[in-house]
Amino acid sequence: GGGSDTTTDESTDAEGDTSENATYQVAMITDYGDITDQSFNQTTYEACQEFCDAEGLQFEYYKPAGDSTAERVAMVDAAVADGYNVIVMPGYAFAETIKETAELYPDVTFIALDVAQADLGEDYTLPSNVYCAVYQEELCGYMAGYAAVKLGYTHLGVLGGMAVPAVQRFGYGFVQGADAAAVELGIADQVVMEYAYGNQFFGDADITAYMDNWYQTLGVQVVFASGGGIYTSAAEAAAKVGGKLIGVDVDQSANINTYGEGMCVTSAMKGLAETVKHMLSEVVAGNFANYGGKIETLGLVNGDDPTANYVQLPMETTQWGDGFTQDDYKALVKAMYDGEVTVSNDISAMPATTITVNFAGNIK
Amino acid sequence: MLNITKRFPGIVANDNITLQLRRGEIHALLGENGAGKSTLMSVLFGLYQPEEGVIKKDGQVVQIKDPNDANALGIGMVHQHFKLVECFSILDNIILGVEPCSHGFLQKQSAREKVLALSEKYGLQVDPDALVEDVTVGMQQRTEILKMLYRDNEILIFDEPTAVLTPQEIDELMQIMKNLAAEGKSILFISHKLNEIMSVADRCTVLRKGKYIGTVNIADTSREELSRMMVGRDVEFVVHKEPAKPKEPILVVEGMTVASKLHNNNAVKDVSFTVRAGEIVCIAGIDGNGQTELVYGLTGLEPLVAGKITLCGQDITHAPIRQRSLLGMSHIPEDRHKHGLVLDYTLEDNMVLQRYFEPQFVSKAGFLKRKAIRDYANHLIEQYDVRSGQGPVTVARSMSGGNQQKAIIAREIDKDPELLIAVQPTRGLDVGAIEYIHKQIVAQRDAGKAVLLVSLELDEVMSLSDRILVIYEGEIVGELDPKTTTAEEMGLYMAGAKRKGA
Amino acid sequence: MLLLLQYTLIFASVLLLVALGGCFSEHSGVINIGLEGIMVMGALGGALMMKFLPAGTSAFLVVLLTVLASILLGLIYSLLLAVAAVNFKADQTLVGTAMNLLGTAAATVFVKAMNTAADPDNVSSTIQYLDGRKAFLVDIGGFEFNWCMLLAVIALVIAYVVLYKTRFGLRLCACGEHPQAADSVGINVYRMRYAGVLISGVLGGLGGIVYIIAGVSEWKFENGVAGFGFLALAVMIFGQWKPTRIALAALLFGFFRALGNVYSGFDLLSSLNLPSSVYNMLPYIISLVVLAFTSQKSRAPKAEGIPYDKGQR
Amino acid sequence: MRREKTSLLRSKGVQSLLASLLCIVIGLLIGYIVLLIINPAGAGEAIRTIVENFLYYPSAAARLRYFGNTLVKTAPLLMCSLSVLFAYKVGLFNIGAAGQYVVGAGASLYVALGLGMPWYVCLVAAIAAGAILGAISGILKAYRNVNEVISCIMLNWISLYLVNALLTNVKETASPYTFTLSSTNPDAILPSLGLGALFANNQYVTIAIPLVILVSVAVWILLEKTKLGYELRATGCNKYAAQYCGMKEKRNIILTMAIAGGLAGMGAATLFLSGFEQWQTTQSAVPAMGFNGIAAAFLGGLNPIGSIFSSYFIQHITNGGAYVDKTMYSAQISDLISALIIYLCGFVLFFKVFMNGWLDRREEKRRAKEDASGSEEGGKA
Ligand SMILES: Nc1ncnc2c1ncn2[C@@H]1O[C@H](COP(=O)(O)OP(=O)(O)OP(=O)(O)O)[C@@H](O)[C@H]1O
Ligand SMILES: Nc1ncnc2c1ncn2[C@@H]1O[C@H](COP(=O)(O)OP(=O)(O)OP(=O)(O)O)[C@@H](O)[C@H]1O
Ligand SMILES: [Mg+2]
Ligand SMILES: [Mg+2]
Repeated sequence: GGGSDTTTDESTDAEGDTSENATYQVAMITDYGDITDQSFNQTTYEACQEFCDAEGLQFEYYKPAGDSTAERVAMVDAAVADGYNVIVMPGYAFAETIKETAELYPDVTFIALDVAQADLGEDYTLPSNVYCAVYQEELCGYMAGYAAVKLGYTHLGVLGGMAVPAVQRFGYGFVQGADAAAVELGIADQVVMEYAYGNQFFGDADITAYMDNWYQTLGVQVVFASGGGIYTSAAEAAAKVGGKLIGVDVDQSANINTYGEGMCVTSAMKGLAETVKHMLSEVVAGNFANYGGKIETLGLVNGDDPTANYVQLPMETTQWGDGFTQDDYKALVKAMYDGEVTVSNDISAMPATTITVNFAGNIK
Repeated sequence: MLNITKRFPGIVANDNITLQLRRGEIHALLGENGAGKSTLMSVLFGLYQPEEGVIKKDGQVVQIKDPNDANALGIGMVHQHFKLVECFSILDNIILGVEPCSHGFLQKQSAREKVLALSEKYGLQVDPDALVEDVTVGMQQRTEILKMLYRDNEILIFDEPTAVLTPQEIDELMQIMKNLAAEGKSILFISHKLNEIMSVADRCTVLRKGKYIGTVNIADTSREELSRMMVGRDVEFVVHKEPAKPKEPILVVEGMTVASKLHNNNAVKDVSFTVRAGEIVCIAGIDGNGQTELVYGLTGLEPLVAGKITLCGQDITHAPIRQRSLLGMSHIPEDRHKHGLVLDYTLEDNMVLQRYFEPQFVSKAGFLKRKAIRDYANHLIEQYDVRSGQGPVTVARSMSGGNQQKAIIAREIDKDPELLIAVQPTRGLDVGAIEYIHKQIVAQRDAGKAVLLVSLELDEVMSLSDRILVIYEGEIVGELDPKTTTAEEMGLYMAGAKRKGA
Repeated sequence: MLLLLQYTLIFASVLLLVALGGCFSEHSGVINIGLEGIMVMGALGGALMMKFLPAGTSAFLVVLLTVLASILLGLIYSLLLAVAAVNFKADQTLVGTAMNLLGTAAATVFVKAMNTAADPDNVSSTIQYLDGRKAFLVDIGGFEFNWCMLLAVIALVIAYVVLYKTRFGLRLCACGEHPQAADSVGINVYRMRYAGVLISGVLGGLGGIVYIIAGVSEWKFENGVAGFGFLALAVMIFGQWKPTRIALAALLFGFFRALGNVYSGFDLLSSLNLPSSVYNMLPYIISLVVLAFTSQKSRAPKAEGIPYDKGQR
Repeated sequence: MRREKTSLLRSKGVQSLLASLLCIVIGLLIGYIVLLIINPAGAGEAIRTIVENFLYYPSAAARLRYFGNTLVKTAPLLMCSLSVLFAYKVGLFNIGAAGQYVVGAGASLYVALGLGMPWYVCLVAAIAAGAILGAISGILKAYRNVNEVISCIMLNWISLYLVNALLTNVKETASPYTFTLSSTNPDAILPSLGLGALFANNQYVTIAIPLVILVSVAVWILLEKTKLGYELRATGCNKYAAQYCGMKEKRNIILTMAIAGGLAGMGAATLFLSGFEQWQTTQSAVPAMGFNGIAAAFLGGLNPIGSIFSSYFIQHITNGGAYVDKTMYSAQISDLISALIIYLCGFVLFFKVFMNGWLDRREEKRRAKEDASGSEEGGKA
């Protein structure tokens, strides 16, 4: 025999002990991967954590047993069963999960990031307890690409993480921006862009080798590394030849510059953390009704103050130069806000360009 | 060695055995299979620890916990099954365990010189740089002997060293042993062959079923007495049988050539012979002269390079094994563990190994008829007196070698074959079992079957066969009649010294 | 061109070290499928050492201590295999497979727990070793020399000498070929097999740290070592269990790996426009094909994978 | 009475069961100790959560539903374990179940999404793909003497890259996931036959679950009751004996690997054709399902029926791991525990030998006692 239970602990029942005094309890669920991706999941997690700590709300995150809608739904059920009534779900893969659970739990508030109408299906109407936000990464990608060419770089690279929609929007935006700037400067025939995905959100020797090849053999001057921790490989390679990098998501200059002084040209930022905190505070303040049922594309909301937008370049740390000054940047943002400059968010194919784009697909 | 007792699960291999070895003597150890000779020697050599008893050397009690201790005491052993690393050179095998080293690095040069000197001195011809897997059994044995001499051992144990040698090689070995003894080395010599013991040993200790029977001076004893001590009764070495009445040819072999796995030469070269119904034809020869390959070729385990085989009038040169079996060929294989049995199967499953596919044992849908198999196995077990712990459900691995062999013989004979190929059917068996098997084989012949016997034992060949074909280096070098030939003459053929027509 | 050489050498170093480890284990008679897990553990040991060494430690000391730490952890982890395979006669393939799963899981759990303990907000399974890695590198005119390349060469020479020129090597191989024979001349087979497995732990652990510092300055332990342990096994078999051939095989595999990453620097290859999966598959396909042609006369140690039982004859 | 107990303990099945239970208990115990070291506060609850799995949910409907989910994922695991077990019984170590599972997934999804075939065609395609991959290892083994463990490891990686490349044809450019079956080809979803209703309308519960149990039984029957099983096992135990008695040992090796591969391939189909999961074409590691299959096979005492329970158990604790409080413990903790259990499975043989030795000693003692008392009585008489 000897099938004795190893748990000797007489702890309280898991289901009954949720603190009744707190009105809101926040749960976050990852789509796949962990909250260690140095990207989307991690930023969302850190924002939720920070907000809940500050507000004294209970916070927990759930990681599904596998990469499937069924298992994501299971985590929603578990979170609700545990008494969580605000659920933050970062990732486009949550579309089906929303469709399966939102109506089941009308009292629970869902905040889904990066889930677009297209993901949900055109004829699906979002219930009023769900809010979806999609960032217009293509806009800040565009700004970064535009800035890079204007700053005099003519051989650029895009190193994406995995080819997921957000990463693709960043990259295609960057391509369009660089193209536009090159055409403006009349140097479209001289500007070349390398483009590849690492197929992972972390760097390793293979990716570093690939980047070394870009910087050393092909002569790439600046790489837009958009995919969580994959920038580390690009930074290693750049450090050897004094190459440059463009960060993503947040102002990454501090991180990137540890590899080499002045390595980070700029970062294509999106206000992920801000939105998460903002939404949570709105929920806590009881204002969620203003947002429920909406799918918002978060991009430019202010033509005059770029820092008020969801997507932007860092004012402080961008290496402004004669080719592209802060004022040029402001003008660009204004033009984009006014619709004089348009950026396509179509990720079904590589944007058509005048400059040469060498698309290499996945590295691994 | 005083009062040695060694037990294995379920058996007392050595029961209170005392053995004294004098300096400079050749002391033979005699006993049936499983009497405990190898075990006793393994105890002396430190491979096993005895449960009771002590070992004294020069009057001192010594502890032999492993072969290193034995070696330190000057005890060396040539094992029944050689313990050589095949992909090592002969030199490496000799020095393994006592390598001459400086700072852990091998100093092969000094070792080589010593080995060459030893091989010169004792006439043990070896090529130190050849790989063991490439050399003959004889040279492997010389390597084993050199291993002992290299270690400056004073007590040398030879466990059945002659079983694998040619008569000439045996003579050489006997001479070497005498030389060694003359130098003051003491030798323990295990053999089943009484004439060898009579010719070389000074004294002989006899074991039976793990028990000590006695020690006698060779000068004061005879073969008959030794064998009586060994088995406990008078042994009849002769098989009683009527003269053969050969009828139509069953097996016709023409120009058969089989490639060798060991070397580039062919193992069997252009061999032709016929086996008729109602006769026992024996292939005699020293081990390694192509018997194995000859049988593999006949039974289909190996493809032929050239030649033609006809069984009961049908050409089976390229027939698959199953078809040969269905045509009436039965095969008692040389290696019962490798080919003859699925050791992890039960006895009953092994009993139907050659006929599990017959409608009586398998339904149309492909399901085994368990009950039919059980009944059949029980029938064979009873008829052939196969003894085992749990009857038909005994796992074959746990059965004694003799009973394993009986099971195979039951299976092959009950197939009612036209041709029975029996390869060393009595190897490793005690006399009782040998008598029984010999009777079965003769009964098959008398029932009008053809029997092809392959044996290394001269006695078996002489007493059982109706016709003897001697094989030497893959060729049939002579056809002899057991009634008119002598063992000596046959030995000459087997050693290649004589061939037909010459 | 220089890049191709550099990455060929560094990948080959990893493969060579780990494959030599496997080679020692198999020559002693124990199949080591768990090299992948051992690598992860070695990587963990080295990464921890680099993380906790105070800034300003001399480069030599960093390299030395890091290497020692990874060796130590690899060694300890390989005990799992040694105990199971030698003392308990466990199925070696099963144990190895378990060790691979266990290595990554345990390392991740450990690093996460450590990170969270240091900073409750840090939930990553990443260890950074920016300065530590620099200690391993020397720039020689654009060629990034890594001391580990030298280590690999030293390991190769030592492995060759040990296997073919020393008493230990002779005895080790005897245990993998014919343990009964080794036993009969007084060699302790169990001890030799322990030695073989532990050496594979040493070299596997070393290979682990070399792999994670080959290209980056931080490692996320969730990712294990991405099949390098298995690739090293292929290298070992490809090299027919002989150190010099293993070295050649490692160079070949390293070359393809490197080529897959830098091919776009060669006009011919980049114009071929092969998908990257082709380069990824290539080493495996080649080794499969080569195995098909060489395995008939496979020189695998005869007794490998078979537990040695003193009582059995 | 005592003798009966002893013979029960001697029975192979009971011994396997006890050994497996011992593995589980020790595995959980070590897991518990690890949890204690990381954070003593929640260790008890965490280990209970892992063991409880779906009982985590307070509502009966949810429990039922997630019991269903666990079963859905047990199906492929069971198939992989059968694949490993089948080969092992025939003397081959099919570490390639992982790769055969991958090609099974690739074939079933491609046939479903790319060619628009109904479920049964997809199922057959998966089995065929797995069987072909298995047969490649078998052919290499039979004709070229390539160790199957090595060829399987190579083929695992090759299949992963091939399937990733193949399935990029049946996905949206912007997403790494293949199309869902429900939107693209609902006919390819395995029929539920009302089984889903039993599990609180779990749409993923399909005939796959009874099907794999049937397959387990079939594998058991095939191995133990049929002529083919007799031949295959004989080949596995002793291929020379198989050759000697006229079996086609080469064919048997290939057939074994093909059947093993077909089982693993079918395992993938049972999962992917239930619509439970989509293939992610950017996967860079071979799915763990096949490796876990090794664990399940050994934990189940290498018995097809035992595998049903061990597969369920492993899937149960793997799923349970998802409910562990992630702010205290990392998600890999359940991987750790199952890896420990697999490792301990290596000691099963030792447990059995140990148990037999213990029984022997006890019996000897008893016999000695009986002898002693017997002779005493004799003395008196
Ligand atoms: N390792 C072992 N484990 C269990 N039983 C053993 C072992 N070795 C030997 N025996 C048993 O001990 C007995 C004596 O065996 P041993 O090998 O000493 O016989 P032997 O006299 O050398 O026979 P042979 O003439 O065949 O060489 C046999 O019955 C055998 O079954
Ligand atoms: N490990 C073992 N356990 C149990 N019985 C054994 C073991 N090893 C050998 N035996 C048995 O011991 C007996 C003698 O063994 P041994 O190996 O000396 O004989 P053998 O190899 O058949 O003889 P020969 O080499 O003369 O043909 C055989 O009956 C064999 O089955
Ligand atoms: Mg013997
Ligand atoms: Mg013998």
